[in-house]
Amino acid sequence: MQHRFVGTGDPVEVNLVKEGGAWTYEGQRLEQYGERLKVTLADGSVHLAHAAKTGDVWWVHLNGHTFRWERMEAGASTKANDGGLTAPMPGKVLEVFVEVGQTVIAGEALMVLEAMKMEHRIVATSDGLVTAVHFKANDQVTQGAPLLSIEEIN
Amino acid sequence: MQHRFVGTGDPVEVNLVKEGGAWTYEGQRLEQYGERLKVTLADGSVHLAHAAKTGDVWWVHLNGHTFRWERMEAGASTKANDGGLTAPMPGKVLEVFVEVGQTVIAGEALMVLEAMKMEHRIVATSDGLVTAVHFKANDQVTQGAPLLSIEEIN
Amino acid sequence: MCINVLVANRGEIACRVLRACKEAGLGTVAVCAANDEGSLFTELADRVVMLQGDTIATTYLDQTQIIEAARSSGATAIHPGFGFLSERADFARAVADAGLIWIGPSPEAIEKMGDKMTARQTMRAAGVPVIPGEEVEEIDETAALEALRLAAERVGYPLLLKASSGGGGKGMRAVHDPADFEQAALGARREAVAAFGDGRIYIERLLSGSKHIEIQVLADAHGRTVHLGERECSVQRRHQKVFEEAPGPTMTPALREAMGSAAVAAAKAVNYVGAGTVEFLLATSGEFFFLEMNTRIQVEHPVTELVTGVDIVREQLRIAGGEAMSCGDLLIRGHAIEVRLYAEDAANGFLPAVGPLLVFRPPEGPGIRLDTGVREGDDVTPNYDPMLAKLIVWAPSRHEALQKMRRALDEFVVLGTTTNIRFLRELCDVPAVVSGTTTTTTIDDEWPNGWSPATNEDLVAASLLTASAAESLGLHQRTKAGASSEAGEAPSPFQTITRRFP
Amino acid sequence: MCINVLVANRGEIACRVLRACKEAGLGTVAVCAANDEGSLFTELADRVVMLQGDTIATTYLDQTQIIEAARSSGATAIHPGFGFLSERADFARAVADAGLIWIGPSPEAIEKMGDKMTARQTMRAAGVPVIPGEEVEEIDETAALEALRLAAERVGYPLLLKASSGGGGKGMRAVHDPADFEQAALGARREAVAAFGDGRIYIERLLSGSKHIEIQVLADAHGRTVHLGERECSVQRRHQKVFEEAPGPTMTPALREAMGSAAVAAAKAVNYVGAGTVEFLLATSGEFFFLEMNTRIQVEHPVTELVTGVDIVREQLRIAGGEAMSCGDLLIRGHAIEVRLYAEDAANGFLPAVGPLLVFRPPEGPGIRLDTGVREGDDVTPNYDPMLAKLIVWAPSRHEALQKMRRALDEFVVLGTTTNIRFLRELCDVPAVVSGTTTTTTIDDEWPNGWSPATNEDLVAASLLTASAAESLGLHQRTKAGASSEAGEAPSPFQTITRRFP
Repeated sequence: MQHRFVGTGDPVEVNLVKEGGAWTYEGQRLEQYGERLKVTLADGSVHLAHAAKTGDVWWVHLNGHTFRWERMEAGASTKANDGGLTAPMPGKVLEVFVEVGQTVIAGEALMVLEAMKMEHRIVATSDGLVTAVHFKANDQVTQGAPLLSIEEIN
Repeated sequence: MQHRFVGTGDPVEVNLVKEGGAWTYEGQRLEQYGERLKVTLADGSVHLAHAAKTGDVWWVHLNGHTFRWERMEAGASTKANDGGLTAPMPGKVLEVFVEVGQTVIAGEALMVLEAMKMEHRIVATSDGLVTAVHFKANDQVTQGAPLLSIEEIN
Repeated sequence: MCINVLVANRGEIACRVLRACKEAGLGTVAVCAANDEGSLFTELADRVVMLQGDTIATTYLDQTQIIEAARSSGATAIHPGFGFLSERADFARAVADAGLIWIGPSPEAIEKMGDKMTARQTMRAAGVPVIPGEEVEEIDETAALEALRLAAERVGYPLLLKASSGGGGKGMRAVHDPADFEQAALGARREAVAAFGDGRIYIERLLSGSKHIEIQVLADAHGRTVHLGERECSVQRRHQKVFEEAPGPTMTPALREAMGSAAVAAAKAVNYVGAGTVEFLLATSGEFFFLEMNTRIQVEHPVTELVTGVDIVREQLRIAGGEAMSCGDLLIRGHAIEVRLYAEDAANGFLPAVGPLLVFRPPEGPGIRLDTGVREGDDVTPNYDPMLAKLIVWAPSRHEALQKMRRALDEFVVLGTTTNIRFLRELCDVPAVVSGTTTTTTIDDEWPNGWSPATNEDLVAASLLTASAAESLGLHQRTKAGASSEAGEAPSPFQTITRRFP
Repeated sequence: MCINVLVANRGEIACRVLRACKEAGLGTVAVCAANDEGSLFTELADRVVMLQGDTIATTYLDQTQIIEAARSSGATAIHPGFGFLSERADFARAVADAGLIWIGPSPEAIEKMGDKMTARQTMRAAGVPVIPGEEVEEIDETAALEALRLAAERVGYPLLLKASSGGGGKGMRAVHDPADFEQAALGARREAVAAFGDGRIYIERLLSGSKHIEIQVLADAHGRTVHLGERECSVQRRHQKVFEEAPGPTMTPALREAMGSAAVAAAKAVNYVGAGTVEFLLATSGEFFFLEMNTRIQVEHPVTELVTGVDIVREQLRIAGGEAMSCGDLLIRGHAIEVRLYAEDAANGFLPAVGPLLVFRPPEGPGIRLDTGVREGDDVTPNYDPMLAKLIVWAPSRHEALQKMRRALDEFVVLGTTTNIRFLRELCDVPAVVSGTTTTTTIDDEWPNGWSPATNEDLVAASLLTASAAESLGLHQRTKAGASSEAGEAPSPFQTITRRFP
């Protein structure tokens, strides 16, 4: 069975192999007993896994680590975020420091959002050229909304 | 709406009255909010109720007390246990002290069961005549199995 | 110390030990019978070895299989918990012979204390007072009965019959009237043979109105033996403790010192190493008498941990690893109470109950500790002891600890299986409990005709209202999700057929 | 004392106070905004009064409505918890004027300590050392900026800008370079105006390498003022504490005595009654300086409770009822650590996160305390502070407490919302944390470019395997049952539109 997930990086294709009562993938092994999931890592250690799904996202807890994997339906875009900066939280735009056409350097503050009692600075992740600014001060933004576009400069 | 339940005593008929968003019964009041149940007692005190069902039995927790109510479908017998003594637990019969035709007095030991590492004595609940003995030593009994019948003597 | 610990137990004590090992950085192995698969304790171990067998005798009591499990899994030490093999000297010896570390006292110490008749003799020799009574070594049933009958006359009524290999109320009978003697002795012998394979019985004078006071001791291999003060466990039903506390509410520093010294002397008399408990009866006269020594961790150890600040299980691991124990001078602070939550019908002679834990929601908040081996969705089966959990509270004073226990019990929600929660809650209001003047007969004195819950009509009506409304609202769909797939089915009685319970 | 207590708060501190009241036998009233309906704290109160209003200002900050709620529900006392109205002198005064008991210090004491600039002056007068710096009383923005700039030059860089009405990191900015001064000052003022309606800012020299040490004090109306030793809360991110412990790992008895005496002097200087905390900066020089006094119960009070055995909230109730406090001489035993679990993305600048708590399974076992206001199935919304829970452990030694915390964090399962659990877990392995040499810049020193989780390829692959297998097995059906009906929907941003966050 095949699934495609995306976490913080590029999408990953997972080809599940079923061996007897167990599933395997890249040397890791999973068995279901009762309603629980038991994972045997390549190093031989055994761990209980917790998994829960909300929307398209699977949350997995394994050996003290928590993972968030968004499941991609076949055919969905595999293109990574190309320089667009998105709102990490729903909130309000307090200030915009840049405008279209301006060049910015990595680490430069682009915008300030207010959410959950705190101010959050949106910062350029690389040197680049501002190609779009989608909000102005006092605008409300939803989580994940594209805020600005930056074209990378090498 | 009408429901019939039986606990440890005689069956009870409950006639639910719906008033606005609340249900009432004998001066008690229940409201649902979200997935929770809030009960206002006749004395005005408010409590969160927990309820869960397994088989025909509703379990209810209210203000530190737990109740077990078996729901009776309409038409089921309302006759209380008429002298039959049933196994309180699955287990094994160790000894039988009485036989059919024998008279017994309230409190007299009739049978010894073994279950969960302990011996349990089955005792006559009233003076009476033994009319049936359904098991002998070393028999296995299931929970609720009728063990003996006693005809009450007044 | 770098050992891998196999825990030869199940349920809450296995959880307790496995967590302590994990915190200490030690590798862990659980052993597990087929009907325990998926239990909480198996999830806390690094590795799980399944035990082959259908009975307790062929699983948790199978010495060969458990030692082999240790060998195959790379374990280098065995912690026996309580019950099962914890007080089996032959097992302790077999563990050592297999080159493994036994987390407990020497086989010799277990033997001397495990046979209650030998223990009484050892204690007499060490100058520790024992309860007036007689031991009967006779094996043959007819001869034993006759010897017991004669001894009973010398000891006098009321008296207690106790199995020499006994514990936990098994093989024990109180006899108030000589006419009941024979039936009681036969029952005690039968239970003792079934449970321990040893029908030997001894007789103690029944000292009514006494308190059960026990002293926790710790001894390391470097020659240090200390006591951690007392626990009072007078409140018992069916000779099993249900309410335990530390410190004892009527204890004085002088009496603690005297009982503590006697306990340390008892431990030293058998060259004790590890954690153990010396149980005493404190008579109304103020005298105290040795009852027995439990050569293992005890169910009620948490109350001592909470008032002394000593992690007893962690000290067991240290001591077994050859280290000196880490605890300093005895320092008792505040008050701790433990109650034992059983799946049982307290209103019906405390009969064990079974069923699914549809809802299992323990109380929360500061000063509350819960030691359990179950969680919501598990099933209570007749396979093992029906203890669900130990609820332990600590507060600066006894008064506040009782208040906290009341609040905690009121908030504890268990649905799907009958429990003794309400009984425990009412126990907290019994005058003798409130005043701390509890004795071993407190429960019988308070409820001579058995306990039944005090309730009121409004609450009963409201519970019917709740059940009716929940039915009308279709709420069983929701709550069912929390239960396991077997929920609602009665357990098969055939599961118990081949078992002899230890 | 027979009072009915209204708790003018929400979330975990409301739960903490309501349980303490219930244990003390006091009646309780909760107040609740519409978006908190069904929250855990509302279930712990005898009565719940719904607050009318769409914003925090018109609900938990609405003094008139809360006092009216007390009156209508028969409450006779108000406990403010922390945050919200807890340090509002005008509210304390209004409560007293309404004939209700205020569970906290006098309005005068709150005023003198609440305005940080006044507090600095009061402390100077009482002989308690304060951090070198300057207060600027100017209100007008332009004039204030100029005055601040001049003061900054006198104080010297690096420096801290702090809101005089501030707390919890709000309205605070560290400035290392004069070039950044103006933007920082404007930001601090803006945040301070938004949060407190008061833009006044003062300047403190930034003493890098310092420890944040605070002393818990208790004072009753019978003239007794004591301290309960220190907490070290140096480990902070965004100027908010995330890791707190007692006792301080580098504390000496002499320094404790000196700081404790200074804290008691500070409390006495404002005729303090109730529970409060005097915060100090302990510089690398060994000197300590007054930072501020929190005139309320603090988030991190549990670590002090665990090592001293004093129930601080219970003492607050006693003191407010006019009784003498019950705690005896200071006796510190063992070590306690608290970590704050936030719904936040520690790998992304600690940005707050939202989402459903599909799974919320706290760790269990002895020595673990969890103070929380949420449970599985709840939603984390952007309406309030994103702190989910406080996980607190106690053990006989600091080393063992850290071991226990590691185990506890490894066992803590939260799915559905991003949390800082893994960050906290890695924090337990940071050399400065292990050695106890933490300072207020430990997190920045350890992760100068921000934190991201250390993991390995096998674990990542195994998590993908788990997600894939769970998808193939259709397990989302099962786990979904634990979540509330709103699970999976993003919260509406419009919920926040009309809010000003305090």
